[in-house]
Amino acid sequence: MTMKKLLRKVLLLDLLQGLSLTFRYQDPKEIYTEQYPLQRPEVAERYRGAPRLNVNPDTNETLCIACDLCALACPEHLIVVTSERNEKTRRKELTTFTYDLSRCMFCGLCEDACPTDALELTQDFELANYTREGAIWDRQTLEQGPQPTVYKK
Amino acid sequence: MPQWLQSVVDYVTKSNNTPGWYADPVASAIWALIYIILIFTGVSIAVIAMNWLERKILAHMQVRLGPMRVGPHGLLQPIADALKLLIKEDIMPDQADKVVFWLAPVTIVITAFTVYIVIPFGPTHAVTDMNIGLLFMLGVSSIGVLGIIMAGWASNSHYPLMGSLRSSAQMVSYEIAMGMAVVSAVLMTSFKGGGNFFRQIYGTGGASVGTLSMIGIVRAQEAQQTWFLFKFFPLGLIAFFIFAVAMVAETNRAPFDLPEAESELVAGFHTEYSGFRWSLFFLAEYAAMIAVSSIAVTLWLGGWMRPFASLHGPNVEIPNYWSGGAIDLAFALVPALTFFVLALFAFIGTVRMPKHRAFRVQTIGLAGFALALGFIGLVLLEPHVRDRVQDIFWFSLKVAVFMYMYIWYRGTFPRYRFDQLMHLGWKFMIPTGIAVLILTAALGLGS
Amino acid sequence: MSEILKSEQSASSVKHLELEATPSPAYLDSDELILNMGPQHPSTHGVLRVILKLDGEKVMGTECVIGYLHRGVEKIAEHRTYAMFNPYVDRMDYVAAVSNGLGYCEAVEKLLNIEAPPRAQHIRVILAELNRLASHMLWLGTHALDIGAITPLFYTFRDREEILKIFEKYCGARLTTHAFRIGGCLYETYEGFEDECRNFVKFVRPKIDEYETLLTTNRIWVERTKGVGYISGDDCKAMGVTGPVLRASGVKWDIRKAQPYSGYQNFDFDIPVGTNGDTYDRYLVRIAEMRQSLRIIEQAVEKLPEGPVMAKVPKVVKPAVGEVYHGIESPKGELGYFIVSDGSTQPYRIRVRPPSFVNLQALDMMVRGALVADVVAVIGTIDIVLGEVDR
Amino acid sequence: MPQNYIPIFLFMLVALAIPVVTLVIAKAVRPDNPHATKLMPYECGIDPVDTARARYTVRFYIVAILFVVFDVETIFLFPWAVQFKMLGWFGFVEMMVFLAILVVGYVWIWKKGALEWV
Repeated sequence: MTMKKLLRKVLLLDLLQGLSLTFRYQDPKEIYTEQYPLQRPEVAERYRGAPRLNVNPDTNETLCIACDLCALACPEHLIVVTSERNEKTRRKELTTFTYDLSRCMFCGLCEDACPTDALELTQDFELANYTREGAIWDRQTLEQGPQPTVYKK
Repeated sequence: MPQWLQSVVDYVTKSNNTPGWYADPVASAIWALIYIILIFTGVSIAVIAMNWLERKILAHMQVRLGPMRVGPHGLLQPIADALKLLIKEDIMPDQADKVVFWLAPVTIVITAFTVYIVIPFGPTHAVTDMNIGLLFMLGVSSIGVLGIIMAGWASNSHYPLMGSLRSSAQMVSYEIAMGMAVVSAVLMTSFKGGGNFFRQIYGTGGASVGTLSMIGIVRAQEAQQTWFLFKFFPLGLIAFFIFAVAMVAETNRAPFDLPEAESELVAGFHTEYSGFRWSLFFLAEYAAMIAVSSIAVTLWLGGWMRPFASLHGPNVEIPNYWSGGAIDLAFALVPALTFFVLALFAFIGTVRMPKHRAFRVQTIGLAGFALALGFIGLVLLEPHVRDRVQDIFWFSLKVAVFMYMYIWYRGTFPRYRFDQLMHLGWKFMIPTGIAVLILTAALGLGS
Repeated sequence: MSEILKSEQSASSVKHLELEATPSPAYLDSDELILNMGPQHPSTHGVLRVILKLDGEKVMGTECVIGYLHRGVEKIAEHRTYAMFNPYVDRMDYVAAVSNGLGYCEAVEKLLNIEAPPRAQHIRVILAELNRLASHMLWLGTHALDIGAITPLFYTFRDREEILKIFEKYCGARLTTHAFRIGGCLYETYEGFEDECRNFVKFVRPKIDEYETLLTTNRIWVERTKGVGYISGDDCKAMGVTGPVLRASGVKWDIRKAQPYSGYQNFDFDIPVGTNGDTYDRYLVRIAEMRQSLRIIEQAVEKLPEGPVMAKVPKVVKPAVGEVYHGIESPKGELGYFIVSDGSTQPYRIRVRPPSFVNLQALDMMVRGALVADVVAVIGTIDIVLGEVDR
Repeated sequence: MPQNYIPIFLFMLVALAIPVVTLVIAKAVRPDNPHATKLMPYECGIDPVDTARARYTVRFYIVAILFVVFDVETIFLFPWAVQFKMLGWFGFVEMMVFLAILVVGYVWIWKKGALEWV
């Protein structure tokens, strides 16, 4: 046992083992890097990214019923919903919806709270902005959803 | 025709194996100047290439890609970085000693380059052949410590000071071990087979003597028909091992990169340096790496000699092209083939580039690079060029292996602690060095 | 105890550094150097500031200055409902967010006197163990980087990525997962979850061997870590040090075994224990723990029961007046939540017992008399996350 | 061969010119916006407590002294190594005596603890 250890030490086997490992990893097949804008990562279905305010695709009407539950659920109080009572239908109608992404921690509590699935955290993850104001999304931006530049291979 | 011009013409046309051009001072100066220019451009290109290769190889070892954006496969990244450093603001700390702070990188660059004076890239490819070349090399390379001390002291800041003190202690400690190994090599030059040759060149008379001339050391290996690495096996190997370890420590590279251990000392002695002043340290570090590797190649790996230099093989006659041993012919084709293989790799890379107009310039660039490599390979097939340049090729190849080892170590090993490094230097390397020296001398007496 | 631990320890004869630095003889006297290590330092793992008193390279004393990342998490809790505070705990130990969430949810469940259904408990165990692996992998990579080996970092991050992918698929986030809710899990497992976990276990076993190839027997690694940062088991107990640091000092204490929670009593696993209490043993203990975690994951995936993933929890979480302490074994040690309820929807007070913060106390004891390079190694080996230290 | 030394001066001139010229070029093209905090010594973002010009641990000086001793000894070895064959047994024995004295000194400093660091 001690002889084996001595031999290992003299023949630098411990070092050679490590060296051979790093040598083998030079194979280009092992490369793990993704070349991001060209190679886009596949984001999971449940990914919580940029928020979107869903609209009914047929009528283009918002699904939001202005119940304010998302604003109540938000730990950071970053959602502001204002509504107006429509006298004809006697229902509350959404007027503005502000979502401050700069404070959002993407916990998904608003999404869980929404009774109509109007507010949704989508798979878009490119949220960079040149200004702080740009991170505050209004109703229109939220309904459009984020529009990241798409690079092609 | 004046004598110096004649010697120049002789030098170009004949691949004579004696450094005859020393005879004339003017010719000597002219050739020295040409080699100076060649060395500076060559070393600069080598440093740039090393920079790129280090990032790429290290990246591949670490399952990454490395630079990919500037130029095809990041080929132009070092140049982009150099430009960036050139236009970067240079900050000299308030409390720094201005003159010393300015002088430190200059000193380091000068010492790192001056070593190249004595390095023989081929039997005639050297700036000069000094009879005390090895001593000169040791002397100059120890001045590098001074630059580091200056940098650390002038910064007037804690981390650089600690880095420079560590660095100097480390470098001087390993210099002793290095010196022991070098003395063993010098001893070997005077052994069997070495004598006759030096009588021819230097006319030292009857007894066989050793030499400190770098060209002479390779000549001795030629004459003894062995690389000193294999001399008195395993004595030569152990001496080489000591030198190889000391060499890594001398250049402050992993696993002995304590002076600039970024996890402890942030950046060591060049913490306060920025901009182009910093890049001079970088340049010096890589130049020094290449320099000590060249010395290792000269001392232990037979310098410009190709592998199996003593074997020539059966005679072959090819009209107008080449005649001589078959093995010689085979090895003479290696330089060209190497470049063809490199060109092939570059070409495959070109084919595999993404087909997108954003990549058009890069693709064309890579194709051009492949063509250039192929062209160099073609030129190397030409017998006259080949005969004049293949020494340099073999030398560079051996140095390249060392460069790869540097990167490889960096990618694999953890870093020594300072006291362990000193222990290794003082308590293992120096005694082993002395023992090897004594054994070599004892064995040499018999030979 | 794993094989590797046994073989390595029996042969080791570690000369421990003296704990109290002896002052140098007068003729070796030099000025005491005060060196700031951090907050902007590559290897203080965030914004820790360590003031070092040095004699040459020798450390005469240290002082940790913390608070550069203080966000007042405990105070925030007093103004959030129980459910709303849940995502915040992920941001304390952000490399082990799942464990933080697990501890918090279980503490609140204890306060509410409910228990998560078995399926939820199993999912929690799987994710928590995956998270332990992720945390240890990150620790290993950065620790090796501190000691100068740059390559393991990339291997561990590559393999950690597979864990994060599972997290992302399960709950939609990679790091600050917010995976669990009070009363169970919000999400049912996705299709192929079990297979992915099994494949992951198969994938990562040889990878752990690879890390060991690079480090365990490497002479430089052994020299750098053996006998460095020694702390005895008794000192650990006195300091309240928990987790792998405690276990490496020979104290067999793991809350998963000692006070089982979330159904850990149903799984068969060992507690790796070291003997020397030095950096090398802590490294071996964590490596062995990674292997044990894989065992637990395998068992949990095989035994994953059917059923609901959410217990009956009132829509508005409003615990009765009272207080509760619940500690779990996070990758770094005992992570405890002490919650005081005044009967309203918001906690009256939450106090977190973070393992990193408590373990960091032992830094001074571990590095006295050592060298600067050891400070870095020891900070790495304690495995602190500044988000948790400062909260 | 004095003419072999001419290239050294040429070489060192070029070696001096390279850093100096590049530094001058860099000075011409780079921006220069000094600021008091920029010009402070780096100490991880904290104002340095004391000067870096303090007395430093003596161990480094010990290494320096030992280096001088051993390096001079190496220098003695060089001419001996070159003339090794000519000196023969006489030279070998002479050098062994020299080395023996050195080794005795080496063992002494080892035992004395001058090579210890902590």
